[in-house]
Amino acid sequence: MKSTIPLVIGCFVGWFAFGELYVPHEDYRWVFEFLRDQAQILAAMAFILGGINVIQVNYPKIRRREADWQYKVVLLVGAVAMGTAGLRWHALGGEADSGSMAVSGTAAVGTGYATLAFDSADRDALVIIDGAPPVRAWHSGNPSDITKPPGDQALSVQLRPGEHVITVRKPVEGYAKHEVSILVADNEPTSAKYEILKRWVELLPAAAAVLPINVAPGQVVTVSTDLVMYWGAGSPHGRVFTWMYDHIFFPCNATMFALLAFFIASAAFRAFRARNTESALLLGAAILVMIGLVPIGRAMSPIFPEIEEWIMDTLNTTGRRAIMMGAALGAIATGLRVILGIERSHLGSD
Amino acid sequence: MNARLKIIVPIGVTIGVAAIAFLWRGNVEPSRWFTLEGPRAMYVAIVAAMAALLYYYLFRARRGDEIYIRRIAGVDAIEESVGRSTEMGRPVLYVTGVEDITNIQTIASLLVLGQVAEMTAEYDTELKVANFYPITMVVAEEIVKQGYTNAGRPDAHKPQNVMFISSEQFAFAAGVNGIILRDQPATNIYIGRFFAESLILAETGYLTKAIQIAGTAEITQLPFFIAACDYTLIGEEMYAVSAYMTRESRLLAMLKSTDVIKAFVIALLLAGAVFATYNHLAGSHEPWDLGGWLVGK
Amino acid sequence: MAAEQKDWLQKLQTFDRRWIFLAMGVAIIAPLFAPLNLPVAPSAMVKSAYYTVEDLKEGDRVLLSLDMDPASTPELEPYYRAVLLQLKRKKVKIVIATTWYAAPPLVERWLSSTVEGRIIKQGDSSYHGIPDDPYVKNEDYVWLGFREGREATINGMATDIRGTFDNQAADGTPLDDIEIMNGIESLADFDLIVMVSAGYPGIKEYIQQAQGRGNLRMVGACTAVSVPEYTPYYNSGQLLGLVGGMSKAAEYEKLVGKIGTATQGTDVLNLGHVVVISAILFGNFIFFAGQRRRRTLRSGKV
Amino acid sequence: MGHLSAIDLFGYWLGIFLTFAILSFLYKDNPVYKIAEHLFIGVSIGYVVTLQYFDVIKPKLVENLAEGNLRYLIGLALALMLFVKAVSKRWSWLGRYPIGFVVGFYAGLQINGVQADLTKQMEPAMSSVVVDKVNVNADPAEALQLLPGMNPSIAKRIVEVRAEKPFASIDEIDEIPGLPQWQLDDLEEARGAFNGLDAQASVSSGDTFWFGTFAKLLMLMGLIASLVYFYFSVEHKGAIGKVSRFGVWVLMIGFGAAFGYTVQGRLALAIGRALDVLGRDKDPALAAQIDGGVVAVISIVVIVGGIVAWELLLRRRRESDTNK
Repeated sequence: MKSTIPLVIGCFVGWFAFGELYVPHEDYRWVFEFLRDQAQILAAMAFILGGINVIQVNYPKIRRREADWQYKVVLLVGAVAMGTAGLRWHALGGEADSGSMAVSGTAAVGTGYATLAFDSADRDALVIIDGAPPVRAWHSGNPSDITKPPGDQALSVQLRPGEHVITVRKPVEGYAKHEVSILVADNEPTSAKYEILKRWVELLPAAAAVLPINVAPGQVVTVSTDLVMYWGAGSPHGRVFTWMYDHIFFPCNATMFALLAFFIASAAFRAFRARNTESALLLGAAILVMIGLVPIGRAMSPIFPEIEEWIMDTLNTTGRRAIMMGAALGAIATGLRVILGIERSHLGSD
Repeated sequence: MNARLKIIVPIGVTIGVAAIAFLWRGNVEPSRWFTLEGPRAMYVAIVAAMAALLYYYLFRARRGDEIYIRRIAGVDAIEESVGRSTEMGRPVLYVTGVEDITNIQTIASLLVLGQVAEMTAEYDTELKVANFYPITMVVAEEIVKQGYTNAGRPDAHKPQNVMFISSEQFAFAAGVNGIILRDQPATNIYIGRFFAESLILAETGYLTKAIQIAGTAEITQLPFFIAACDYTLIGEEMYAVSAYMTRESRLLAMLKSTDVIKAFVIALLLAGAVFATYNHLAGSHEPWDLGGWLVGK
Repeated sequence: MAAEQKDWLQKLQTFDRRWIFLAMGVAIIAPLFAPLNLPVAPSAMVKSAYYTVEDLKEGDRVLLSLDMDPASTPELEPYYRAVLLQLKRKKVKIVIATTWYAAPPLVERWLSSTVEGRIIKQGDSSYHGIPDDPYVKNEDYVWLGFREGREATINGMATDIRGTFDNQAADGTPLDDIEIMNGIESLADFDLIVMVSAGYPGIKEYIQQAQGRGNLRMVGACTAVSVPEYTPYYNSGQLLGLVGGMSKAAEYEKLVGKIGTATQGTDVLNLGHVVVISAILFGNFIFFAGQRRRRTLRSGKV
Repeated sequence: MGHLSAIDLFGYWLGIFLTFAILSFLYKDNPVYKIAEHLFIGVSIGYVVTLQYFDVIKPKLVENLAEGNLRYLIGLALALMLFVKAVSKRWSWLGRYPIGFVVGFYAGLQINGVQADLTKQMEPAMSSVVVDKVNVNADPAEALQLLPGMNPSIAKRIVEVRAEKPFASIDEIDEIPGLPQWQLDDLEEARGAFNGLDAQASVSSGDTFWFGTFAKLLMLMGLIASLVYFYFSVEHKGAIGKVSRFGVWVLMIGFGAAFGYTVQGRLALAIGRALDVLGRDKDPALAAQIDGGVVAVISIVVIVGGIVAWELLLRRRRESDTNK
């Protein structure tokens, strides 16, 4: 009873899934997709069990101070940190520098316009003026000049009289953006009258309205800000999450993958030995294909790439075909064993 | 059952089903509730023939007829290596591949795991199972428990030895590497679907002088397993292993029925090639396009 | 004498594989600092890809689809840079899109450095061709951004590219206001489609979803592993050129005349293959030497 | 780029350090590698759990339930049964329901999935063994462009040229007027009596492409022999043994080729890693700030120092153990 009902359920949904190819009716599809959703939900919920399992396996080792327990702490801390970063708590990134705006009027940089300067630790920020294509904060204003050494200059852009919206954001997602509206007064070249109405950081995009500050021509407005990282996952991607992904997960992942280049060489050394006809064929084909694939082989003789192509087209295709066909038959039989209810070892016996 | 019948029945079943499918093609009007368009007729034929053969051989096996299965090198190796692990007092590591339970190779791997668990329970050797997906872990845990129960030692089963490592390919590889290096299993068994991590695992296993047995139907990874492991179950052999190991009637029946279909496939391939060559030499007229029929042209 | 001989063979038989790791490490690092510039001879598929782009005229419009993620950059970025230089120096207008969700951060970084900037830096002595000029957003190029839906997105682009991208570029500019999008309703209106594709969805899906609707001109680049899968499309003429993997990208760089990371990388590939082949030969040498020794010992005993 | 913020700069450095920490595994298992390994695994677990939540659980379960689609309680109930298994021995049999459901469902689905492998692989093998040469004077452009050295534009040109004056011999193929020089060069390079243009193309119909025929025959026999290798019901002795041996050979050559083929891709990944560390794939200004080369050297020094210290420590501990 305890295993018969699950067996029946398994057979039933198994045949139902099998029938999906033969019944085009949309009601059938609907049920099928619903069942597939449930299976996916189940698999996803199992990740919670997976998490519990990781703790069950590692925590006792830490508690009992088994060998290498320190590393298990690293593992658990890494998992918890990444998992928490994945939560969408945007504001928890901390109230960093909210950004500021200073206007200096002494230097008569020019007449008829004010000058926008930028000063911030976040010099790799983009400055968007009135929705125009962003200028990089470190830019001298010439968009083609991308090799300019860092720290050389600050942004300096002319602002004509009128109202301008200045947005500062990071070129990568996951940061708050800083936005301000600047009103450059008309024709008051010598006036030192200015007012900072509000400094303001927008934590969530498209939040409150932008408040303007007044600047007179000839003055320099300096926008200065440290852009706050968003915390969490999702879109917009939390920066803490992406930071951990970019600088821990990605390099480790890529390096593990890169280890293969080394292991291939050592496997070739110790395993590709012509012990018998089979292994001789294996290594012979491997060498021919390897020579044919690199330019050096082509440079030696154009026959190598041709041999490589021929082996790939004929013998490799044949072997591939045989394995796919055999494996397909094995897989059909294994699948049938399950959905015919012949196989029940995954369901226990009592 | 007399000898002649033993041959006639499976052949009759296969050819009969194939003939029905052949006659059916195009004759079933596709409706909203049922369609045999394209290659579906052929698919149904294969599944129907396989199911019929399964039951036929199951019936014969239960009657006590002897069913012959040839040796598969990797299978004996599994038993030997579990014995060796016992002697050395080191655990056996079983990796179920990096695919979810959605893949039939994973399901096949889990079925083999059942036999391995039974074996380790009998030998009283520790069995560690590394899983890529939690759902696989849950099923693997149930299967291992069942294996220990079958061996009469349910108390020896340690649930925490069936582990979820990580669902990220190379993090998983790193985790399994860690187990290989630090728990020093004397036997590593990799059965299921594998990708690029295959060589990382197998080369690390080589470092610890473990006996390594691999099985996959993943063509791109087979060369790496063949190079780096002691035994490799190639493609279909992986599905056949559990049958050979237990010699249980239901599994032998499965092997037999796939073999009958395989023989039929070989015959079909030959016939198709002969017909096509004949057509080619005789000009363009095509009385029998078997290949086209298969894919539902 | 015999004892001495035994020593070297025994030493070899217990050869530490870490020496091979070291050899491989050197093979990977050294060419990056001291390029060997081994000969690169462009193959037919690469030449075909190059000359298809070369056939474009100033002002022609090209769709550049970057369907990839950071993991595939070593194999695909060199081609992207080379083909972009080629397009820019021909002053071709470029429309850029992607169907991979992992692509936009990468692509946006590339846009500001390679499209809006110069690929050929001033004073670059290694390049002798026509230099490229910075492109201006929404005037010389458009970045459409990413849309979810995989082949459905490509299908949408094949029928109604404006609708698929909600009638606006990634920065929100309405497509109607962008001159180079004038008259472009679907993929068929482009003079060429250039695909940089790391897998699914990619070249195959473009061909399946779009090629059938009109005789589109398409060239593409893919990773080395995908070459067997895509070669049939070149053979059948659906794809006018295919640049598969790093070594082919190096061939493309040679044709374009700008040496980049693929050429450096191909040095590594050459050396790496030599290391692997030497490892096989060396392993077999040890193996056969050992066998011969055993045989002579045995015959000596008898 | 301008100044990277400290946290991002530190991030790049950390990435480079972790790269070498993992590479140190090539020397041997060591504490530095272990730290990197455990950190990586931990972060990856956090990562996949987060993704599962946002990709599956939230859109499929949470949002559906919030909208009142109560049928999604089935998924939740199945999941809860799975959890019971983890906490209670007595009720753990409840876990078999979800297992039966999920294994059964995917087993059924996969049968359809692999069917196509079988028939799609059978079809091309069932074509004619005898392969004819392509007739450049008659066959359509689609057939011509498959020839070595050809491409669609050459094929189109050939069709145009032959309409005016048919080719008298294959030698004329690399002198077709109106083709750019590089294509003519390609055509000339593709000539060859064995498997090249001369072997595969002719100016009349019905000639046999012998090498192609041989390859076709080899493929068919190889395929059948390999399938015989997977035949379990008979002992592989005598004639069947020989056939299955031949099948194994074909498989082995195929595997060797696949091995050789994959090497390039794997090497490219290692190269990518090296380029990334050295900053060659980055904006020069950004690369200059990160200064990957220097950081790499520092990382290597730190890691080597760490490993040496660890080995000395181990040795001392071992010595003191033996002294005791």
